[in-house]
Amino acid sequence: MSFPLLTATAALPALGAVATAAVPAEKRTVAKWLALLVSLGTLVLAAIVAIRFDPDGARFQLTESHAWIADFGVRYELGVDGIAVALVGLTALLIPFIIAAGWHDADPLAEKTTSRWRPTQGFFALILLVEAMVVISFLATDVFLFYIFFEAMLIPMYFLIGGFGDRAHQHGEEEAGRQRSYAAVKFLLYNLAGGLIMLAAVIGLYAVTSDQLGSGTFSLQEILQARADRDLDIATSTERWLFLGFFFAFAVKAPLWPLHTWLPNAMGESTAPIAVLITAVVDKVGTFAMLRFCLGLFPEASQWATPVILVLALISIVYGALLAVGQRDIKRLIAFASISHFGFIVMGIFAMTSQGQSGATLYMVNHGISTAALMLVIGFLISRRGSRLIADYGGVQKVAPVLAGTFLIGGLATLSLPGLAPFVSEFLVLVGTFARYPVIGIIATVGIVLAAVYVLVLYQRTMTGPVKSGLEKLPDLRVREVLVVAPLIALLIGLGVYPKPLTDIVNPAVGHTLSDVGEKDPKPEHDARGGDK
Amino acid sequence: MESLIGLLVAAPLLGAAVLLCGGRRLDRTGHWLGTGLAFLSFAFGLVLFTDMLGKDGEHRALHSHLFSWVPVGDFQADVAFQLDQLSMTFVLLITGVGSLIHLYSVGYMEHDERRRRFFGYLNLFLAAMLLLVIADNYLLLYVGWEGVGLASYLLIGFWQHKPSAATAAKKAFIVNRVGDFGLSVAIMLMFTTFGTFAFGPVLANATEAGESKLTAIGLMLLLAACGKSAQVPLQSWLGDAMEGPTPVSALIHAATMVTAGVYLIVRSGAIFNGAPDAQTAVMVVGAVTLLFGAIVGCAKDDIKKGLAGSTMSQIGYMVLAAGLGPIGYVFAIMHLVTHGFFKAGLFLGAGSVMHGMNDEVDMRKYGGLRKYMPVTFVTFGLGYLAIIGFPFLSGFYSKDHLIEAAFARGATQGWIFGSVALLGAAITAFYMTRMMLMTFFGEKRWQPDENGELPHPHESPKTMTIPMVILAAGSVAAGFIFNLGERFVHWLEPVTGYEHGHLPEPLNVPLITGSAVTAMVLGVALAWVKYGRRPVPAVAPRGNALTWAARRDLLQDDVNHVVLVRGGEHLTRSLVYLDHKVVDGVVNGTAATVGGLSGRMRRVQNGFVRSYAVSMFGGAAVLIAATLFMRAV
Amino acid sequence: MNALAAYQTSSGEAAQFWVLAIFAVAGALGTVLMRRSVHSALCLAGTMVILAVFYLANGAYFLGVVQIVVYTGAVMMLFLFVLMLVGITATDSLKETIKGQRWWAAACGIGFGILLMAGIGNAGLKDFNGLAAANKPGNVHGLAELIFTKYVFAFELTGALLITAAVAGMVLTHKEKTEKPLSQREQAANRVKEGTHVPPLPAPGVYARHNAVDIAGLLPDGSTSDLTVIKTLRDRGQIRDVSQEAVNDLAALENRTSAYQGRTTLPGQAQQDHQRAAAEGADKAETEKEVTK
Amino acid sequence: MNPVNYLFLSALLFTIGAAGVLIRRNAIVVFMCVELMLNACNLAFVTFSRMHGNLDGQIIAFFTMVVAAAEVVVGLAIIVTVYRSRHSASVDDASLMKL
Repeated sequence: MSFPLLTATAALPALGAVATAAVPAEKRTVAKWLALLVSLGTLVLAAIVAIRFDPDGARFQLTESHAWIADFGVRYELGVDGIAVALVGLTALLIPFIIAAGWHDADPLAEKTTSRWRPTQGFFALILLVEAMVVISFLATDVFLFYIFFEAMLIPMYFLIGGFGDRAHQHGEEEAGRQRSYAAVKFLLYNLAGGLIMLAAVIGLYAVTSDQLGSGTFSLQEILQARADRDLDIATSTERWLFLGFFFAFAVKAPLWPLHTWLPNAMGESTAPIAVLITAVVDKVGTFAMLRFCLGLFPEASQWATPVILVLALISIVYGALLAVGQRDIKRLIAFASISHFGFIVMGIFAMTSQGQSGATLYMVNHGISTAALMLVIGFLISRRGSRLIADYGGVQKVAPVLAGTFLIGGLATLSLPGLAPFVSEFLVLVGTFARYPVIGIIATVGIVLAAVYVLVLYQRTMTGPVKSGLEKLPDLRVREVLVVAPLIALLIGLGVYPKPLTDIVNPAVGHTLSDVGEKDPKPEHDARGGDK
Repeated sequence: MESLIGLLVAAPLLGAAVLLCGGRRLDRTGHWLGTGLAFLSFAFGLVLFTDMLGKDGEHRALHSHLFSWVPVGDFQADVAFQLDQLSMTFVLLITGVGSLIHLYSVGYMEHDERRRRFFGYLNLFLAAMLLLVIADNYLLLYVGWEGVGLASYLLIGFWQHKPSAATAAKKAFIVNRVGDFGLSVAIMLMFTTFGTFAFGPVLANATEAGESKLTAIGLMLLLAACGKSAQVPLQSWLGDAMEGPTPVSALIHAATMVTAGVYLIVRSGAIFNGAPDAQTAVMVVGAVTLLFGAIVGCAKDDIKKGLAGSTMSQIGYMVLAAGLGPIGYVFAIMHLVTHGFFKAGLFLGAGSVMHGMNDEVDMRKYGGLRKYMPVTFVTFGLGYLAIIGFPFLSGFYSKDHLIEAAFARGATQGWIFGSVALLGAAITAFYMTRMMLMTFFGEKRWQPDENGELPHPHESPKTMTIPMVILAAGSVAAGFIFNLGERFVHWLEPVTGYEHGHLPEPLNVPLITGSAVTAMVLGVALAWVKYGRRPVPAVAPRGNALTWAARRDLLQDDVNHVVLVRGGEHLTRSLVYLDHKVVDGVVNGTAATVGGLSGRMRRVQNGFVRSYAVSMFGGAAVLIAATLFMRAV
Repeated sequence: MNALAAYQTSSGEAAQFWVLAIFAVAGALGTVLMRRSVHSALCLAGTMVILAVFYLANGAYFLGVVQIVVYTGAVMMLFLFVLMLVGITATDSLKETIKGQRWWAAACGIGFGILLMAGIGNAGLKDFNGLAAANKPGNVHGLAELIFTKYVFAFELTGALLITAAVAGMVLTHKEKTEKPLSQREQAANRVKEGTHVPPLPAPGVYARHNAVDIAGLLPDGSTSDLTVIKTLRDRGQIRDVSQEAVNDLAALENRTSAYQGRTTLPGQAQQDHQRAAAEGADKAETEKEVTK
Repeated sequence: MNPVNYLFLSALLFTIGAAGVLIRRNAIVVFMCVELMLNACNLAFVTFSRMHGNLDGQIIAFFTMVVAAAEVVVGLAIIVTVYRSRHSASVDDASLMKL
């Protein structure tokens, strides 16, 4: 038994969370540095996972398997495929930035030396806890294990959304608190509802496997094997119901239209780093799970549901973009833009082509980075002015050019400018969809025009024009803030120009997923590559 | 040699990176760095060009594969370059004119505190534009395509503190995005049809795909070209784009970027050759824009907007030629190059005039400037002669060939497009003469600026006049040189095909040339009658309905505003409302219903033990009933 | 009694049953419906005695005796004791406070009763063995044999239960004082230690302005002292504050006096003086309150 | 007479006791009604004992009595304690769990 690398990757932030929470009340700075170091350590571990992962090797690597609840066939099974490696990497990468960006977000308003209340410690501990849970959700190959952490994630997220909001709010502190708790409860209820339906499906899956295999199991690998050996043949209607149960939970998390309304509230009311945590990290579990569990466990039902899901994804794309155009609140605008982007991801997954699914996986990573860059800059902006309303800004470019520049690059990444990472993934998704569903592909392409509209309108209203009163003394980005944003921008450019390392890891995994579903890429009508390649 | 291709792009890209990230330290020297790198790139271009000349016509194309960009399954996008004669032409035009305009900007932007950033953006533009023309596949071309869009966005909105500039920049980008939509779909179509989107295999096998597929691809490419080259119906951004600094208008919105659409169509010639319907669409778009731009150009009093209308119209010529098929490709490119010279020269002249006139752009407030700015007057005048097709200047050759090619199409189409081209030539002569007369002739109509100072027109500094002189020389001589022994035609033949010599029916070339010259003379005469003989009123007269409409860009902006902007606003607003009330409302409604029901149910829980006991007792009764019932059944 | 092992009981028993059953039911109804709990208890006792007779009639001699001795004798006495404690005269108001409770209770009761009886009627209890064989060595003997053999563990457990119940009864009802009550001296010492109101409370009516109990008296400095009002009113916050009225009245009176005497004090000034005094008084009163707390 | 009539009587008494629990508010009376229900059960057990011809039913009744006695001790002690603190023996007054 070799060193349990995957367990370590998930356990380190969890232990870090405990340690951070235990730091005494007055040693806030220690807690911050501790959290940052732990997140960096996790990043190192994730990097080791990525290095030790062999793209051309077995489907699941670095596996660990132990019996857990033997009576119900629940096992503690971890393993990574290329998709999981990419997403664990994304999570481990973003958390240090989130922590650094939220450095002062949880400082107590007034110094109280005697207070036993430790918001700062709690804030960073909760972030690390979320990281641990997200990582283990990506690593789990046991459905039940996955389910537990998929749901448990809600608890720290609930506190992060409800407990730590923006300092300033246009309607005053009391109203801010009310809005915040509304957003947190809404987040919790939506995701809980999805999760409970999934629980029913998880139990149903157990019933089916125990019925057909003799002993029930939740192990993804076992189920895939049994399916390949034709030992397991779920009845069509049962499979569809189970699929819907799983998909519903993931669609809430993703979020897919019309289950999206929690996201704008949650992102709007939480601080920018937490908004990034929601949309760039936690929500990715939903789309990841669609790719791993929905397609892997229920291939036939996935095919059956594809048309409806594609239409929903398409609605998300266009609807999210249109609503983003109509927003007056910067953070809500980004939230709706994210809904549009999640539409792209879901569309790529269910296009059932290698381009679509590789694109969707890249999209998850790239959307994480680009949203983080944009949202964190917006957070810095909001923390300076104390307002989230677009109308309160104007001419920032003149007083804070670096801020405006990074904002613009983040925005351009959001609108998928070629040369930046999101373009690669978005185009792959579009091509992948178009190859099989031309009409849907074309309509989805309209999304790129709408993306330009909402990003540039936002930029124009906030950054250009005459300087709005109250902004004359707006300070430009500080060193800490530049240090947060610059690597993200470098990554955006790097992955936009040379995404090959990532695609090399992801492609074989997508190949496995596609063969699970039994789909092959459509062939071009007149293959023109013959002599050329 | 192949490695030099990459350096072509790398030099200005490095400049952009250094200038934009370098910070204030580079404020004093940055502009020279940017200019130097532009010239360096031009030097690379020249080296490659001489190397290319040393080879046989068919083997001149260079290929350079840098690395695999996005490999996913069958989707193999590479970062690879292809430098053939067509690309080479563009490289020289871009780096040559680009370098001159860099030089010009050193003087023009001297007093702008953000000059360093301006040069960064200019370098970024050069890099993107070069990438566009040397890419060897459509996806990489797309990167350059959007890259120039970005640079254009940044440069139009360079004076972002002016809301009009910011709005114009945004508008340009969004309208271009509509065009990009077309390019995206075209690439996707190519991928599904051919399994690749590299120029080589796609264009070589274009004939294998059916006509309908090719038509679809062609129309999508046309949409892309319309966006980038400001062709009807996506032309509305170009006039507003004049909010940018004048060197930007000269480089991006006259000489290079806006001609990218023409490049795209000519590059994809093989596709259009197989899709006659798409070709017709291209010609229609070109012809309509040709007239549209010319009419708008006649009505504008803003010198830059007038030139913008002219640009639109001239690119209309090129698109029209590109739509004619292999016959027209060479002439489209030739007109593109000569247009690059004279239009850039004209813009630089306009910039020089504005520089001397306290940034006044209204031609009605100019007048009699020829004495005060002799160099500008001469260079502008030469550019003017070139554009109206004055015999033996560059515009004469390129436009004349273009009109011939249009007539050579034969049949009704040939006559229609030929006549449109001739009509366009007359209108061009009219509005350019009007511009010339209003600016340099007549009496002074100068107005004090907002500080109450009358302008003191003066000649611009050397950094500005030298590029103007060089460009003027180009506008005079380029056409003649290109036409010498059909040199330009033979140069491009390997790329565009050899069919230009074989006109389908014998044409009376002298007659056409004669008509073109006559049209030009008529236009000049009419303008002289209207603006030369009588003094120009300092306030624009009302004019007739057509003038009114032309001043408003033939109402296209108004239509856009009503249909797209207003409609979009209403749509988004109602969607926001719907999202809140309906989508969210359903969920909140469910929650409210459950809450309400719970409120009712809660009353049952009244806290009295006896009340609970009743329910227990009732439950027991029900259990007995159930047991009895089950036994009975 | 040996003849009881028949399908039909003897007619004597039948007569006994029908007569006593009516009384038993009446007693039960009385238990439920009597307003006074003592009457209820007596009715219940009656019913229990009748049940004892039924036990005897059914061959459960031991239980019959136990029913009378333990239940009717001990348990019902316990009830009566508690009734004495709680108040024997207490009558229940028969007015129902919970809406619909009676109707629901009646509906459920009637439904339950009918269903239960229907169940019994349906059960087809044809097998009727009688206790002749089981009671052969004597009823007590038979019971003892079962209790000390088959049910010995249950029996031991009930023993434990009874002991526990006895202990519980004592613990619940016994209220032990664990500390010696404080003497007056100690209470005074505590007051001094805690710094609360050290001197005795002001006598009622110190400088009284009014003879109503809810109006605080005036202290020598003109402010009011809430401590002069009894604690109950203070706790309820029912102190009437008429200080300002009184002060104003006083000011007006003084003004009139001055005017009558032809003194030169300006009316406004006098009023101001008084107001200042009143304000200072109020401050002092507040500090005093805090001290009291 | 059929001894089943004892069972009917038992059911009737049980129902009356239950109804009393439901409608009376004095805790002591409620308790007495509970005792009535227990006694009704005992009657049923004794009758069953006779029907089956063995003494097990009587044993159960016996145990019921013991448990009832224990219950009475504890229950009355609780009533007394509650009465001490609230000066009321009404079950409706002990409604602190009500919202």
